[in-house]
Amino acid sequence: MKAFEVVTEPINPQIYADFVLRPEAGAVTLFTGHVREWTKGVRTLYLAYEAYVPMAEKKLAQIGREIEEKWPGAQAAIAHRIGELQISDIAVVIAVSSPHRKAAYEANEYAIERIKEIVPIWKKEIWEDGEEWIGDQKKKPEGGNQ
Amino acid sequence: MKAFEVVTEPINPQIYADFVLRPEAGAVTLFTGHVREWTKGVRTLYLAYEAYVPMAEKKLAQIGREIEEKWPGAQAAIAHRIGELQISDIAVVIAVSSPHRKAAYEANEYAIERIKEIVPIWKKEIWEDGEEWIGDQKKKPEGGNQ
Amino acid sequence: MITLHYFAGLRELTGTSQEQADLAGKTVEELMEWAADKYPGIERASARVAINEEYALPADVLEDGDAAAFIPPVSGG
Amino acid sequence: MITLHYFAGLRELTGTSQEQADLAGKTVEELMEWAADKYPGIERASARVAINEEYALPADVLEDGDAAAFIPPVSGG
Repeated sequence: MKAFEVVTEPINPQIYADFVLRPEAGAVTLFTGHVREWTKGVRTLYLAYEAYVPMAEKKLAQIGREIEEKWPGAQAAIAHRIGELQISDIAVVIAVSSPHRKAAYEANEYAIERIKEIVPIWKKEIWEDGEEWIGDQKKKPEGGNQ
Repeated sequence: MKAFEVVTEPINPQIYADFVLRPEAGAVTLFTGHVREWTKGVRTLYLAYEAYVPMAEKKLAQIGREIEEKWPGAQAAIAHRIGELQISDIAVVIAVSSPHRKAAYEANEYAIERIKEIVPIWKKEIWEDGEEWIGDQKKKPEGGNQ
Repeated sequence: MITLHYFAGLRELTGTSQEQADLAGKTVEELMEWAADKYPGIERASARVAINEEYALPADVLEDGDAAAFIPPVSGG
Repeated sequence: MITLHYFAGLRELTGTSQEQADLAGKTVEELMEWAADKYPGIERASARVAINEEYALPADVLEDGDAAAFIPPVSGG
Protein backbone atom coordinates (compact mmCIF):
# COMPACT_ATOMS: atom_id res chain seq x y z
CA MET A 1 0.00 0.00 0.00
CA LYS A 2 0.89 3.66 -0.32
CA ALA A 3 -0.18 6.30 2.18
CA PHE A 4 -2.08 8.14 -0.54
CA GLU A 5 -3.43 6.00 -3.29
CA VAL A 6 -6.14 5.25 -5.81
CA VAL A 7 -7.00 1.57 -5.89
CA THR A 8 -9.20 -0.70 -7.96
CA GLU A 9 -9.64 -3.54 -5.47
CA PRO A 10 -11.86 -3.59 -2.35
CA ILE A 11 -10.44 -1.42 0.43
CA ASN A 12 -9.38 -2.92 3.75
CA PRO A 13 -9.62 0.15 6.01
CA GLN A 14 -7.62 -1.36 8.85
CA ILE A 15 -4.33 -1.25 6.97
CA TYR A 16 -4.60 2.55 6.75
CA ALA A 17 -5.38 2.85 10.46
CA ASP A 18 -2.41 0.62 11.24
CA PHE A 19 -0.22 2.72 8.96
CA VAL A 20 -0.79 5.94 10.91
CA LEU A 21 -0.55 4.41 14.39
CA ARG A 22 2.55 5.46 16.37
CA PRO A 23 3.52 5.34 20.10
CA GLU A 24 2.74 9.06 20.42
CA ALA A 25 -0.76 8.65 18.96
CA GLY A 26 -3.55 8.67 21.52
CA ALA A 27 -6.31 8.80 18.92
CA VAL A 28 -6.98 7.39 15.48
CA THR A 29 -10.02 8.35 13.43
CA LEU A 30 -10.99 6.21 10.49
CA PHE A 31 -13.62 7.45 8.06
CA THR A 32 -15.08 5.20 5.41
CA GLY A 33 -17.42 6.52 2.74
CA HIS A 34 -19.77 3.84 1.48
CA VAL A 35 -22.05 3.48 -1.52
CA ARG A 36 -25.48 4.33 -0.19
CA GLU A 37 -28.58 2.72 -1.61
CA TRP A 38 -30.88 5.74 -1.42
CA THR A 39 -30.05 9.36 -2.24
CA LYS A 40 -32.87 11.89 -2.15
CA GLY A 41 -35.48 9.23 -2.79
CA VAL A 42 -33.68 7.69 -5.76
CA ARG A 43 -32.40 4.15 -5.50
CA THR A 44 -28.81 3.65 -6.59
CA LEU A 45 -28.01 0.29 -8.24
CA TYR A 46 -24.26 0.83 -8.20
CA LEU A 47 -21.63 3.52 -8.72
CA ALA A 48 -18.77 3.88 -11.14
CA TYR A 49 -15.77 5.98 -10.13
CA GLU A 50 -13.16 7.30 -12.53
CA ALA A 51 -9.95 9.15 -11.65
CA TYR A 52 -7.07 10.98 -13.21
CA VAL A 53 -4.95 8.59 -11.19
CA PRO A 54 -1.49 10.20 -11.02
CA MET A 55 -2.92 13.65 -10.29
CA ALA A 56 -5.44 12.24 -7.80
CA GLU A 57 -2.66 10.56 -5.82
CA LYS A 58 -0.65 13.79 -5.84
CA LYS A 59 -3.66 15.72 -4.55
CA LEU A 60 -4.34 13.15 -1.81
CA ALA A 61 -0.71 13.50 -0.72
CA GLN A 62 -1.12 17.29 -0.78
CA ILE A 63 -4.09 16.96 1.59
CA GLY A 64 -1.88 14.86 3.86
CA ARG A 65 0.74 17.62 3.92
CA GLU A 66 -1.94 20.26 4.60
CA ILE A 67 -3.08 18.21 7.58
CA GLU A 68 0.43 17.92 9.01
CA GLU A 69 0.80 21.68 8.72
CA LYS A 70 -2.58 22.57 10.21
CA TRP A 71 -2.52 19.98 13.00
CA PRO A 72 1.10 19.44 14.06
CA GLY A 73 1.61 15.85 15.14
CA ALA A 74 -1.26 14.55 13.05
CA GLN A 75 -0.58 12.03 10.31
CA ALA A 76 -2.93 10.86 7.56
CA ALA A 77 -3.38 8.09 5.02
CA ILE A 78 -6.06 8.17 2.35
CA ALA A 79 -7.23 5.76 -0.32
CA HIS A 80 -9.97 6.09 -2.93
CA ARG A 81 -11.31 3.19 -4.93
CA ILE A 82 -12.32 3.49 -8.59
CA GLY A 83 -14.28 1.24 -10.92
CA GLU A 84 -17.70 -0.26 -10.26
CA LEU A 85 -18.79 -0.26 -6.63
CA GLN A 86 -21.81 -1.98 -5.14
CA ILE A 87 -24.05 -0.88 -2.26
CA SER A 88 -22.09 -0.62 1.02
CA ASP A 89 -18.70 -0.93 -0.71
CA ILE A 90 -16.06 1.46 0.59
CA ALA A 91 -15.32 4.26 -1.88
CA VAL A 92 -12.90 6.20 0.29
CA VAL A 93 -10.99 5.65 3.52
CA ILE A 94 -9.30 8.35 5.59
CA ALA A 95 -7.15 7.46 8.59
CA VAL A 96 -5.74 10.16 10.86
CA SER A 97 -3.65 9.65 13.98
CA SER A 98 -2.84 12.35 16.48
CA PRO A 99 -1.62 12.67 20.06
CA HIS A 100 -5.03 14.15 21.00
CA ARG A 101 -8.44 13.28 19.73
CA LYS A 102 -9.71 16.73 18.75
CA ALA A 103 -7.15 17.05 15.96
CA ALA A 104 -7.88 13.51 14.77
CA TYR A 105 -11.57 14.32 14.30
CA GLU A 106 -11.02 17.75 12.77
CA ALA A 107 -8.28 16.70 10.38
CA ASN A 108 -10.27 13.70 9.21
CA GLU A 109 -13.30 15.82 8.36
CA TYR A 110 -11.02 18.36 6.68
CA ALA A 111 -9.65 15.60 4.47
CA ILE A 112 -13.02 14.52 3.11
CA GLU A 113 -13.99 18.14 2.44
CA ARG A 114 -10.77 18.71 0.53
CA ILE A 115 -11.18 15.48 -1.44
CA LYS A 116 -14.50 16.80 -2.67
CA GLU A 117 -12.85 20.06 -3.71
CA ILE A 118 -9.55 19.24 -5.37
CA VAL A 119 -9.05 15.53 -6.09
CA PRO A 120 -9.80 14.59 -9.73
CA ILE A 121 -12.16 11.70 -9.11
CA TRP A 122 -15.64 11.45 -10.59
CA LYS A 123 -18.66 9.44 -9.62
CA LYS A 124 -21.34 8.15 -11.95
CA GLU A 125 -24.56 7.04 -10.32
CA ILE A 126 -26.42 4.23 -12.02
CA TRP A 127 -30.12 3.98 -11.17
CA GLU A 128 -32.87 1.66 -12.39
CA ASP A 129 -33.86 4.18 -15.06
CA GLY A 130 -30.67 5.97 -15.99
CA GLU A 131 -27.22 7.14 -15.05
CA GLU A 132 -25.40 10.40 -14.56
CA TRP A 133 -21.96 11.74 -13.82
CA ILE A 134 -22.17 13.62 -10.55
CA GLY A 135 -20.31 16.89 -10.29
CA ASP A 136 -20.25 20.17 -8.56
CA GLN A 137 -21.96 18.67 -5.56
CA LYS A 138 -21.14 21.56 -3.34
CA LYS A 139 -23.52 23.78 -5.26
CA LYS A 140 -26.47 21.51 -4.71
CA PRO A 141 -28.81 22.01 -1.77
CA GLU A 142 -28.22 19.43 0.97
CA GLY A 143 -24.70 18.75 -0.29
CA GLY A 144 -23.76 15.60 -2.07
CA ASN A 145 -23.55 12.10 -0.77
CA GLN A 146 -22.61 11.04 2.74
CA MET B 1 -19.82 -9.21 20.48
CA LYS B 2 -22.39 -6.83 21.90
CA ALA B 3 -23.01 -3.36 20.50
CA PHE B 4 -22.05 -1.82 23.84
CA GLU B 5 -19.58 -3.77 25.85
CA VAL B 6 -16.66 -3.85 28.22
CA VAL B 7 -14.06 -6.39 27.19
CA THR B 8 -10.84 -7.80 28.60
CA GLU B 9 -9.25 -9.02 25.37
CA PRO B 10 -7.60 -6.93 22.62
CA ILE B 11 -10.16 -4.99 20.58
CA ASN B 12 -10.61 -5.65 16.87
CA PRO B 13 -12.15 -2.32 15.78
CA GLN B 14 -13.36 -3.59 12.42
CA ILE B 15 -16.09 -5.76 13.93
CA TYR B 16 -17.72 -2.66 15.41
CA ALA B 17 -17.54 -0.81 12.08
CA ASP B 18 -19.05 -3.83 10.35
CA PHE B 19 -21.78 -3.99 12.98
CA VAL B 20 -23.09 -0.49 12.26
CA LEU B 21 -22.84 -0.69 8.46
CA ARG B 22 -26.21 -0.76 6.67
CA PRO B 23 -27.33 -0.12 3.06
CA GLU B 24 -28.56 3.35 4.03
CA ALA B 25 -25.20 4.30 5.58
CA GLY B 26 -23.04 6.54 3.43
CA ALA B 27 -20.49 7.18 6.16
CA VAL B 28 -18.89 5.25 9.00
CA THR B 29 -16.57 6.88 11.51
CA LEU B 30 -14.40 4.70 13.67
CA PHE B 31 -12.54 6.21 16.61
CA THR B 32 -9.91 4.28 18.49
CA GLY B 33 -8.33 5.62 21.65
CA HIS B 34 -4.84 4.24 22.18
CA VAL B 35 -2.43 4.10 25.08
CA ARG B 36 -0.01 6.93 24.44
CA GLU B 37 3.58 6.72 25.54
CA TRP B 38 4.03 10.35 26.56
CA THR B 39 1.57 12.58 28.44
CA LYS B 40 2.70 16.05 29.43
CA GLY B 41 6.35 15.00 29.43
CA VAL B 42 5.81 11.90 31.55
CA ARG B 43 6.47 8.49 30.05
CA THR B 44 3.73 5.94 30.57
CA LEU B 45 4.88 2.32 30.95
CA TYR B 46 1.37 0.88 30.72
CA LEU B 47 -2.19 1.56 31.84
CA ALA B 48 -4.61 -0.39 33.96
CA TYR B 49 -8.34 0.14 33.43
CA GLU B 50 -11.04 -0.91 35.86
CA ALA B 51 -14.81 -0.72 35.34
CA TYR B 52 -18.07 -1.22 37.13
CA VAL B 53 -18.88 -3.53 34.26
CA PRO B 54 -22.67 -3.91 34.30
CA MET B 55 -23.23 -0.20 34.88
CA ALA B 56 -20.59 0.75 32.30
CA GLU B 57 -22.31 -1.33 29.64
CA LYS B 58 -25.65 0.25 30.51
CA LYS B 59 -24.13 3.71 30.22
CA LEU B 60 -22.50 2.90 26.89
CA ALA B 61 -25.90 1.74 25.63
CA GLN B 62 -27.44 4.95 26.95
CA ILE B 63 -24.93 6.95 24.91
CA GLY B 64 -25.98 4.90 21.89
CA ARG B 65 -29.62 5.84 22.48
CA GLU B 66 -28.70 9.49 22.96
CA ILE B 67 -26.95 9.42 19.59
CA GLU B 68 -29.96 7.89 17.84
CA GLU B 69 -32.14 10.64 19.30
CA LYS B 70 -29.80 13.52 18.50
CA TRP B 71 -28.81 12.33 15.01
CA PRO B 72 -31.76 10.43 13.53
CA GLY B 73 -30.50 7.65 11.29
CA ALA B 74 -27.19 7.36 13.10
CA GLN B 75 -26.26 4.09 14.80
CA ALA B 76 -23.40 3.43 17.20
CA ALA B 77 -21.40 0.60 18.72
CA ILE B 78 -18.89 1.13 21.51
CA ALA B 79 -16.44 -1.09 23.35
CA HIS B 80 -14.01 -0.31 26.15
CA ARG B 81 -11.25 -2.63 27.22
CA ILE B 82 -10.19 -3.08 30.84
CA GLY B 83 -7.17 -4.68 32.49
CA GLU B 84 -3.54 -3.94 31.69
CA LEU B 85 -2.93 -2.22 28.38
CA GLN B 86 0.41 -1.59 26.70
CA ILE B 87 1.54 1.36 24.56
CA SER B 88 -0.57 1.66 21.37
CA ASP B 89 -3.18 -0.84 22.59
CA ILE B 90 -6.77 0.18 21.90
CA ALA B 91 -8.59 1.24 25.06
CA VAL B 92 -11.84 2.30 23.43
CA VAL B 93 -13.49 1.96 20.04
CA ILE B 94 -16.48 3.96 18.83
CA ALA B 95 -18.16 3.15 15.52
CA VAL B 96 -20.94 5.35 14.14
CA SER B 97 -22.76 4.92 10.85
CA SER B 98 -25.03 7.49 9.30
CA PRO B 99 -26.56 8.33 5.93
CA HIS B 100 -24.44 11.51 5.84
CA ARG B 101 -20.95 12.11 7.06
CA LYS B 102 -21.50 15.19 9.23
CA ALA B 103 -23.61 13.26 11.72
CA ALA B 104 -21.12 10.39 11.75
CA TYR B 105 -18.31 12.72 12.79
CA GLU B 106 -20.35 14.70 15.31
CA ALA B 107 -21.97 11.71 16.96
CA ASN B 108 -18.65 9.91 17.27
CA GLU B 109 -17.02 12.85 19.03
CA TYR B 110 -20.10 13.20 21.23
CA ALA B 111 -19.71 9.57 22.28
CA ILE B 112 -16.14 9.94 23.52
CA GLU B 113 -17.06 13.12 25.42
CA ARG B 114 -19.96 11.33 27.10
CA ILE B 115 -17.81 8.30 27.93
CA LYS B 116 -15.50 10.61 29.83
CA GLU B 117 -18.48 12.06 31.72
CA ILE B 118 -20.75 9.21 32.70
CA VAL B 119 -19.27 5.75 32.12
CA PRO B 120 -17.84 4.17 35.30
CA ILE B 121 -14.41 3.24 34.00
CA TRP B 122 -11.16 4.29 35.63
CA LYS B 123 -7.64 4.51 34.36
CA LYS B 124 -4.48 4.05 36.38
CA GLU B 125 -1.30 5.32 34.78
CA ILE B 126 1.86 3.43 35.64
CA TRP B 127 5.08 5.38 35.11
CA GLU B 128 8.70 4.51 35.76
CA ASP B 129 8.55 6.14 39.20
CA GLY B 130 4.99 5.66 40.35
CA GLU B 131 1.35 5.18 39.53
CA GLU B 132 -1.90 7.04 39.96
CA TRP B 133 -5.60 6.63 39.36
CA ILE B 134 -6.63 9.31 36.93
CA GLY B 135 -9.88 11.09 37.58
CA ASP B 136 -11.74 14.27 37.03
CA GLN B 137 -9.78 14.89 33.85
CA LYS B 138 -12.10 17.55 32.61
CA LYS B 139 -11.02 19.90 35.38
CA LYS B 140 -7.37 19.75 34.40
CA PRO B 141 -5.85 22.26 32.04
CA GLU B 142 -5.36 20.77 28.55
CA GLY B 143 -7.93 18.06 29.26
CA GLY B 144 -6.99 14.47 29.80
CA ASN B 145 -5.54 12.01 27.38
CA GLN B 146 -6.11 11.88 23.67
CA MET C 1 -28.88 -5.46 53.66
CA ILE C 2 -27.22 -3.22 51.11
CA THR C 3 -24.28 -4.33 48.97
CA LEU C 4 -21.64 -1.61 48.66
CA HIS C 5 -19.12 -1.43 45.80
CA TYR C 6 -15.85 0.51 45.78
CA PHE C 7 -13.75 1.17 42.68
CA ALA C 8 -10.33 2.40 41.67
CA GLY C 9 -8.82 4.73 44.27
CA LEU C 10 -11.75 4.14 46.61
CA ARG C 11 -11.19 0.41 46.49
CA GLU C 12 -7.62 1.08 47.58
CA LEU C 13 -8.76 3.56 50.27
CA THR C 14 -11.31 1.17 51.77
CA GLY C 15 -9.24 -1.94 51.20
CA THR C 16 -12.27 -3.75 49.82
CA SER C 17 -14.16 -3.90 46.57
CA GLN C 18 -17.43 -5.01 48.09
CA GLU C 19 -19.14 -5.32 51.46
CA GLN C 20 -22.57 -5.67 53.04
CA ALA C 21 -24.06 -3.10 55.42
CA ASP C 22 -27.37 -2.65 57.18
CA LEU C 23 -28.33 0.65 55.54
CA ALA C 24 -31.83 -0.02 54.21
CA GLY C 25 -34.01 3.04 54.74
CA LYS C 26 -31.05 5.43 54.73
CA THR C 27 -30.67 8.14 52.13
CA VAL C 28 -27.70 8.45 49.78
CA GLU C 29 -26.60 11.44 51.83
CA GLU C 30 -26.70 9.35 55.01
CA LEU C 31 -24.79 6.57 53.23
CA MET C 32 -22.08 9.10 52.42
CA GLU C 33 -21.88 10.18 56.07
CA TRP C 34 -21.69 6.56 57.16
CA ALA C 35 -18.86 5.94 54.69
CA ALA C 36 -17.00 9.08 55.74
CA ASP C 37 -17.08 7.86 59.35
CA LYS C 38 -15.82 4.42 58.44
CA TYR C 39 -13.32 5.46 55.74
CA PRO C 40 -11.98 8.94 56.52
CA GLY C 41 -11.08 10.74 53.30
CA ILE C 42 -13.75 9.14 51.13
CA GLU C 43 -15.78 12.34 51.39
CA ARG C 44 -13.04 14.23 49.57
CA ALA C 45 -13.03 11.88 46.56
CA SER C 46 -15.80 13.73 44.68
CA ALA C 47 -17.54 10.37 44.36
CA ARG C 48 -21.06 10.00 43.06
CA VAL C 49 -23.28 7.20 44.30
CA ALA C 50 -25.08 4.79 41.98
CA ILE C 51 -27.95 2.65 43.17
CA ASN C 52 -28.59 -0.47 41.14
CA GLU C 53 -26.31 0.80 38.38
CA GLU C 54 -27.93 4.21 37.98
CA TYR C 55 -26.67 7.52 39.35
CA ALA C 56 -28.67 8.50 42.46
CA LEU C 57 -29.59 11.78 44.12
CA PRO C 58 -28.66 12.65 47.74
CA ALA C 59 -32.27 12.24 48.86
CA ASP C 60 -32.82 8.84 47.23
CA VAL C 61 -33.55 6.11 49.78
CA LEU C 62 -31.82 2.74 49.89
CA GLU C 63 -34.03 -0.31 49.92
CA ASP C 64 -33.18 -3.76 51.19
CA GLY C 65 -31.29 -5.70 48.53
CA ASP C 66 -30.04 -2.61 46.69
CA ALA C 67 -26.53 -2.39 45.30
CA ALA C 68 -24.89 0.96 46.01
CA ALA C 69 -21.65 1.92 44.32
CA PHE C 70 -19.23 4.74 45.05
CA ILE C 71 -18.21 6.16 41.68
CA PRO C 72 -15.09 8.32 41.81
CA PRO C 73 -14.56 10.70 38.88
CA VAL C 74 -14.42 8.51 35.80
CA SER C 75 -11.45 8.42 33.47
CA GLY C 76 -12.30 6.04 30.68
CA GLY C 77 -11.54 6.64 27.04
CA MET D 1 2.71 18.43 -29.24
CA ILE D 2 0.42 18.54 -26.25
CA THR D 3 -1.34 15.48 -24.86
CA LEU D 4 -4.94 16.22 -23.89
CA HIS D 5 -6.91 14.16 -21.36
CA TYR D 6 -10.70 14.07 -20.98
CA PHE D 7 -12.51 12.53 -18.02
CA ALA D 8 -15.99 11.48 -16.96
CA GLY D 9 -18.70 13.43 -18.76
CA LEU D 10 -16.12 15.19 -20.91
CA ARG D 11 -14.72 11.87 -22.07
CA GLU D 12 -18.24 10.97 -23.16
CA LEU D 13 -18.77 14.40 -24.80
CA THR D 14 -15.53 14.27 -26.78
CA GLY D 15 -15.70 10.55 -27.45
CA THR D 16 -12.06 10.16 -26.49
CA SER D 17 -10.03 9.93 -23.32
CA GLN D 18 -6.82 11.20 -24.84
CA GLU D 19 -5.53 12.91 -27.97
CA GLN D 20 -2.53 14.87 -29.28
CA ALA D 21 -2.78 18.45 -30.55
CA ASP D 22 -0.34 21.06 -31.77
CA LEU D 23 -1.01 23.63 -29.07
CA ALA D 24 2.47 24.43 -27.73
CA GLY D 25 2.77 28.16 -27.02
CA LYS D 26 -0.97 28.57 -26.49
CA THR D 27 -2.40 29.70 -23.17
CA VAL D 28 -4.88 27.68 -21.12
CA GLU D 29 -7.52 30.19 -22.16
CA GLU D 30 -6.71 29.61 -25.82
CA LEU D 31 -6.79 25.86 -25.22
CA MET D 32 -10.30 26.25 -23.86
CA GLU D 33 -11.37 28.20 -26.95
CA TRP D 34 -9.84 25.56 -29.19
CA ALA D 35 -11.70 22.83 -27.31
CA ALA D 36 -14.99 24.73 -27.45
CA ASP D 37 -14.66 25.00 -31.23
CA LYS D 38 -13.92 21.30 -31.61
CA TYR D 39 -16.34 20.00 -28.95
CA PRO D 40 -19.29 22.36 -28.63
CA GLY D 41 -20.67 22.31 -25.10
CA ILE D 42 -17.35 21.67 -23.35
CA GLU D 43 -17.24 25.33 -22.37
CA ARG D 44 -20.36 24.86 -20.26
CA ALA D 45 -18.90 22.00 -18.22
CA SER D 46 -17.25 24.25 -15.61
CA ALA D 47 -14.04 22.35 -16.25
CA ARG D 48 -10.70 23.39 -14.84
CA VAL D 49 -7.50 22.65 -16.74
CA ALA D 50 -4.54 20.88 -15.20
CA ILE D 51 -1.11 21.01 -16.77
CA ASN D 52 1.21 18.16 -15.85
CA GLU D 53 -1.12 17.14 -13.02
CA GLU D 54 -1.39 20.55 -11.37
CA TYR D 55 -4.26 23.02 -11.68
CA ALA D 56 -3.36 25.81 -14.12
CA LEU D 57 -4.39 29.44 -14.52
CA PRO D 58 -5.97 30.86 -17.73
CA ALA D 59 -2.77 32.71 -18.61
CA ASP D 60 -0.44 29.75 -18.15
CA VAL D 61 1.32 28.75 -21.38
CA LEU D 62 1.50 25.21 -22.76
CA GLU D 63 4.93 23.88 -23.61
CA ASP D 64 5.82 21.13 -26.00
CA GLY D 65 5.41 17.76 -24.30
CA ASP D 66 2.97 19.00 -21.66
CA ALA D 67 -0.02 16.94 -20.58
CA ALA D 68 -3.18 19.04 -20.27
CA ALA D 69 -6.27 17.62 -18.62
CA PHE D 70 -9.84 18.91 -18.61
CA ILE D 71 -11.09 18.44 -15.05
CA PRO D 72 -14.88 18.66 -14.73
CA PRO D 73 -16.24 19.35 -11.23
CA VAL D 74 -14.95 16.53 -9.08
CA SER D 75 -17.26 14.20 -7.16
CA GLY D 76 -15.07 11.80 -5.25
CA GLY D 77 -15.66 10.71 -1.68
